[in-house]
Amino acid sequence: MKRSLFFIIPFIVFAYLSLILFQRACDYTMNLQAEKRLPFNHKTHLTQYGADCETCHQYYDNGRFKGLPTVAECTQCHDRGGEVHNPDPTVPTKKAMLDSYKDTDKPWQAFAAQPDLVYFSHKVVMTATYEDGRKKSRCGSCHGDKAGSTTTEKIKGKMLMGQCMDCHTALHISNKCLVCHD
Amino acid sequence: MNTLVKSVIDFIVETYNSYSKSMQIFFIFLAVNIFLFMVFAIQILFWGLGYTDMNNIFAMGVWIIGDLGLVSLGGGAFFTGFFLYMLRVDKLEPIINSTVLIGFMCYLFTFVFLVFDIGQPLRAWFGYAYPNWGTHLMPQSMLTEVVFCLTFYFCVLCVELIPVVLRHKIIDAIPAFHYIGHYLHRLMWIMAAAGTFLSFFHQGSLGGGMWDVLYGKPGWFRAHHQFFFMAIVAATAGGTSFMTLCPYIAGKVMKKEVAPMETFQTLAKISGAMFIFYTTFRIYDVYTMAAKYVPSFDRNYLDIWGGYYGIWMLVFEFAACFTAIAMLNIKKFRDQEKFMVIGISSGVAAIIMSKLYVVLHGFSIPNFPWKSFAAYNPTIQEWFITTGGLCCMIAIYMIMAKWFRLFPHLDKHEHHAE
Amino acid sequence: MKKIERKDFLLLGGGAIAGGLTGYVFSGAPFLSFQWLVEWTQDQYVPTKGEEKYLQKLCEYCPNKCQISIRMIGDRAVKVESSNSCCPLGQATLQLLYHPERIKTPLKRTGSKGSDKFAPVSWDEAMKDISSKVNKLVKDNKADMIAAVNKDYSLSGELLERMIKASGSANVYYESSEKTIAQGALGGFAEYDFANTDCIISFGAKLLEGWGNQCQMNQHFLNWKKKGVKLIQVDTNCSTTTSLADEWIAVKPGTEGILALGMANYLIKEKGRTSGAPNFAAWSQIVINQYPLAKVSQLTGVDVKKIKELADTLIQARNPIVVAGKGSKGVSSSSVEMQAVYGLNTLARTGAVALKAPAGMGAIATTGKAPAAGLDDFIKNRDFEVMFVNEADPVYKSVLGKNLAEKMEKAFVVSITPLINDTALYSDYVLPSISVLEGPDSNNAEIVKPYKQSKHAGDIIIGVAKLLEKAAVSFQWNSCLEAMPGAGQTKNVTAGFAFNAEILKNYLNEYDKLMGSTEFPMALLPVELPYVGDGDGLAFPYVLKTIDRHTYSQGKLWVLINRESADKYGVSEGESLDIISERGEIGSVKAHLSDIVAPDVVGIPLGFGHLAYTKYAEDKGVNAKEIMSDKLDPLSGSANWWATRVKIS
Amino acid sequence: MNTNETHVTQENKMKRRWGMAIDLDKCTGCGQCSIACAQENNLPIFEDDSDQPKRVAYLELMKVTNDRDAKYPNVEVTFIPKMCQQCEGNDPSNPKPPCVSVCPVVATDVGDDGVVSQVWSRCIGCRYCQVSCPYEARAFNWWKPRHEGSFKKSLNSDVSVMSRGTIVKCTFCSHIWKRERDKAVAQGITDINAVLYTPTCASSCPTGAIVFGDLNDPDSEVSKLSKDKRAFRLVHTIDEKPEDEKKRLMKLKDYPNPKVYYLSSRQWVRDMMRFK
Repeated sequence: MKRSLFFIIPFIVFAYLSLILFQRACDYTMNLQAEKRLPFNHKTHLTQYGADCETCHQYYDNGRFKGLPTVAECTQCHDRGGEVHNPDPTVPTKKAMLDSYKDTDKPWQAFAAQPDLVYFSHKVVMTATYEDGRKKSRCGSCHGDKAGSTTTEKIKGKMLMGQCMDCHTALHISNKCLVCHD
Repeated sequence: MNTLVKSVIDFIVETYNSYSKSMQIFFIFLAVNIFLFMVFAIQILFWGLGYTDMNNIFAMGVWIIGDLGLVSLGGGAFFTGFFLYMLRVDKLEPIINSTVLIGFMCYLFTFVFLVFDIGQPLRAWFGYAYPNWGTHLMPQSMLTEVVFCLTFYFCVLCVELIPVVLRHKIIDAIPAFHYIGHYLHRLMWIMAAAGTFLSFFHQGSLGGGMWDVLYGKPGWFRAHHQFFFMAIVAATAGGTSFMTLCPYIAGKVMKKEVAPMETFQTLAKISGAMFIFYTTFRIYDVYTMAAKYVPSFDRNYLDIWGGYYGIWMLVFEFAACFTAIAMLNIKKFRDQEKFMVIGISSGVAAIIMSKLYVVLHGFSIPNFPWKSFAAYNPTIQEWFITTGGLCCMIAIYMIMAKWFRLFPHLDKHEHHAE
Repeated sequence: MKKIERKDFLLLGGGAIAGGLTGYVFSGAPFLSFQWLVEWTQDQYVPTKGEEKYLQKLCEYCPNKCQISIRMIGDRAVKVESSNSCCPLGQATLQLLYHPERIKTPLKRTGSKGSDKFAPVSWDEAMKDISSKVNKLVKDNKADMIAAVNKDYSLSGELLERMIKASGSANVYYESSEKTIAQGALGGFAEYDFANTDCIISFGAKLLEGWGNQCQMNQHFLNWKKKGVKLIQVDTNCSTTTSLADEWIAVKPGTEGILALGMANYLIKEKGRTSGAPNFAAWSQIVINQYPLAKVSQLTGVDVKKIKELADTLIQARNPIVVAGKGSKGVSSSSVEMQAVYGLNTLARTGAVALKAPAGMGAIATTGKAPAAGLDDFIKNRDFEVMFVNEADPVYKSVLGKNLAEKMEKAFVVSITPLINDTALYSDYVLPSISVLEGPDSNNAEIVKPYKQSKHAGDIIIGVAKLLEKAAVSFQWNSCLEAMPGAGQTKNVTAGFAFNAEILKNYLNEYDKLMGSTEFPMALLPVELPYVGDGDGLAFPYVLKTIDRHTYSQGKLWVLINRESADKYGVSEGESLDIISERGEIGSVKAHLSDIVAPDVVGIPLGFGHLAYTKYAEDKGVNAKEIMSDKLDPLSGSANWWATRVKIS
Repeated sequence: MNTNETHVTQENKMKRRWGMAIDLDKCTGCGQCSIACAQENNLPIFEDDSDQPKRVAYLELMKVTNDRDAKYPNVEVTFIPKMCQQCEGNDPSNPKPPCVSVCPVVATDVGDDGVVSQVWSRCIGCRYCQVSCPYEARAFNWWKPRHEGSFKKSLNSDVSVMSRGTIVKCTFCSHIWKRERDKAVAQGITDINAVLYTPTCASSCPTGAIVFGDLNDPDSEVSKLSKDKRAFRLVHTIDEKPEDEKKRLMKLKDYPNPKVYYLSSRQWVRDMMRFK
């Protein structure tokens, strides 16, 4: 009894310590803490201000995805000249931090961001429909519940090819390399 | 701390001085090789394969030859184990340890060379993570099967090696280890069985599978089944020769009888018998190549010999084979030591030559009629990584022979001496 | 007691280690580290993304004016697709546009001539300095000491010509091409109506390997195949053109002209053909006397029957074309040959060939003394104090490049080029010009901003001209775009073509003398790779990817030698050779034995062995022009380097 | 199965089988294809890429002459542009290129449109596929790929820049197909088989010698050309054998059965293809 404690106690203590330590290390390497974070609230924009995903995340004419909005696009609504406070919640107000903010110090690291060697087409995936016209995939299927999120914090971890392939398999979509890789 | 280092150095110097001049030179040779091995290893691993003479036509080189040779020679381990533990040929007992050790090192350095040979060593584990299983879990890529079999058999060899290590005087003193070693030894036949099973397959794949899927290449393509078994027989024949040769040389170097003569002769006999099979297979193989497979490419078997690597390779290989057969099967010869040695060494030579032939000749064949035969001469990096690897093996073997119970027969003698 | 403690310590340690490992595993760190490893092994550069656009632009590099569409990613041009996708520049243009060794600013020489020691200067400074030099010469009535070398008849070329002429010098030269030679020999360059012909006899002009305007030639080639136009190639070595031609008539090296004269002989004597051109009588006399068919066939190696047959096909054809000007990008032929071949056109009374001359941009009265006959003549026999080089590389491309370099060391040289080339090494000022993609075109479509400070060569010249006291008046334009409409015009030749009996008289003797020399038994014939051409392509690394292993491989230039000759001279495959002519020797080229070259011929690739022209072209092989014959042609004034005799050792 | 679905929704709906036909009688060996290919596929740039055995190029312009047998002046030269031949093996319905089955890590496989892919990011660089390729179509990155300085600006962002120690090869510019597909979908065309494209070598050929298209579509130019009597395939000796002989050989072993056809009216070229 006494002897077994000699083993169990350090086991538990060290297990806990190293768990914390390594998780911190992982978080750090995945750079969850961006140097400059915009206090952007997806939820309010979608629920109260009547925006939807395409409002900020748009496509080019040739169907390529523009990706994250630029400051210029933000300031289209949040007018640099506008007043800071407005009683009417639907009117976008001037955001002071946008003045000091450059596109280059974009803090986001999307969970589903694909490396360069993947030719991923948002357009194609978002257009795919069932017979009855229901969309096969929504933003949520890869990006998690962004709609409900109140920050720009990214989902922990990285999206893996496995996730794409599971979806493809489930929907009877080809899983050949050339479908996504060049 | 200092004292420790000092004592170690003293120990090394002492042992070094305790040897004859020729041996000392040999040690220096080993050291130099191993050192250069490390230097060039860094260069290749960090700056890539551009420093080798391999190129887009001659895509594989001396390292692959080394791999094929080591694997098929190391294959002797499973066969000897098979004879000892399955068929209970107890005459082989005295050299089984050395056999296991050699097998272990052959496989170990196969992996080492492979790591150098692939362009992205850090992705080597992809082979396990994303194996190319075809339908019905039959590996579509023979490499996949080879990789897995190699790995498993390597593990088996590790286990088989443990008792040898545990039999070291100091370790053996600890009762726990003693018992472990003892019981492992008792269970060794299971290992042998597993080893035989695995080795059987990967030998076949490495020999047969590697080349049969290359249906675009006249130099290589044969039907799988035929080359499959030939590769296995090659391993058994050449491997056993090799397993006889190494301890024999060790004995000569140590000037002791590491194993009774009849042990060598028994194994040599097995090897000789296998060489009869092998040569038959090989003749049939060459015949089918010339008569069936090469013509199916609209090419002539003799035409695809050329460049540096002429048909002499084939001639040499068969000469070696027949020498081995004659020396190892005719009792009169086998009983005379020097003829037996000629026999086993030519056996080893035959196997190595067949691997040389398969790689060098295979790559030299032009794929287009308007292109000429390709040639390949390894750069200094390739040479020293190869020789350095082999030197490491020799060094390990020597250390084991000196400080571990590699040859139980020896201390039997010591007991007699007392 | 001790024993127990030791055990406990073991347990403690074991527990700690086991616990640590468990925590490590459950933290997901091992998995993440593998993932990180995967990404880390993909140590790749990621190109910057951006919006994809296809921009249309008019390529005004050549008179063809192709419509090119350029694929842009953000502000980067990543691909060029031209409407007829056959421009010799074509795909390689991007490599020039984004070449890491592009000249950023105007450069002023700091080191000695021949070294590439330059210091950046401002445009104004450079312009002032240059113009002051010119003005000074004009003041001292030494305007003749001003000279200019153009690449070819382009907008900037004509502007430069105008500037020099306006400053009172006539020394404007163009790098030797099929046009310049024709101008000297025929008094205007021949315009062939390839579109409406039914039979083409080409005397050594490799029509499908970059000869003339490659754009048009490729298109014509397709039409010929469709319409079944007969293409007969008279040539010495086997090349793509000879293979694609309907018939290849193999002649001994350098006897194309003689064959033409033989045909003329046959047509005049037996078919009673005559030509309206002046001096025909005298010319035809010599042809009849000196070029009997038997002799011609013995000289050329073409049997009499064949010659007759050839001549018959020529006159039976409805609208035949006989093409002169041996070579593909680098062209060289003697005037006799040009005249003989053109004479065949007149004898065949074809309507498909006309002589044209560049109209220039309005006539400019030149007070200066008459210019030399051609560039090589000028280099050899004239002096200059100021020279403008516009996109050209005479030091490399002229067989007299070395002499030119020597003269340049004493003179003041301005070189306009996007990349430092051999000529720039001997220039005092190097002014950066642009590629066809940069800057606006006449539709004012600007695809790419000009690189750093570089400008269109035309604008540079206008800029200089505006600072010249004498020439400024004739430059009202502010940019080359305004000048463009006036450029590229050709006019019919008033004088017309005239036979020249004088040069024909002792042509045969000279030929015999040339062949007679036992010291140099072999002929040195250039072989060109379409993309490398006569050297322009070599600066672009992707062009290097197209070079095959018997042209340039692993640091060695390969020459082609016929098998029989190889036995004769004891050469074996891959052997290292030196090639020696009376002008000198080029060393260590490798021999490739092949029957695609004629016996007693050394086929050597052009376009290699640059002194400069970026690190991709530098020190690659040898420059064959160094040892090629510098015998000047009286009319065209350019060296007839095709007729070079060599020996190998 | 209704038609208003993008390709990604269905694997068995891909009807295309891309192939190529190269008319050697039209090829002047100008090299546009090779350079366009290098430009489009971000091939690495080295100081000397002239015929190095370690050269990284997808499209090799092979200069072939008949001077082995013929004597001057009966010689001819022809250029043979050679890229990955996209082999199929004996049974096109179940493609088995020589390279795919040997890869230990599934870095290469056959797409639904019959194009053989090669994903360098999965490749471990064992070069076994290079060994198995009878057309020398695969290139290995012996050195770290370089794009010096401003050359980086001309990199095509649709193609990922390769990394050292991996195999790369021509994939018929499959990224252009994806690009076209995106355009189509953006215009509301969701039938995958409506997406047509041209690899850059074909679109850059000045004489139109390279024709690209769908071999399954009997009306496409390429499938017509593939049945032309001048048509042959690179060193594909089995093509000109009698049927029963063919059957016997195909039982004996697989044949590459490539999807790139060459057309030439020269007999010696065809003979050479049979190692005559």
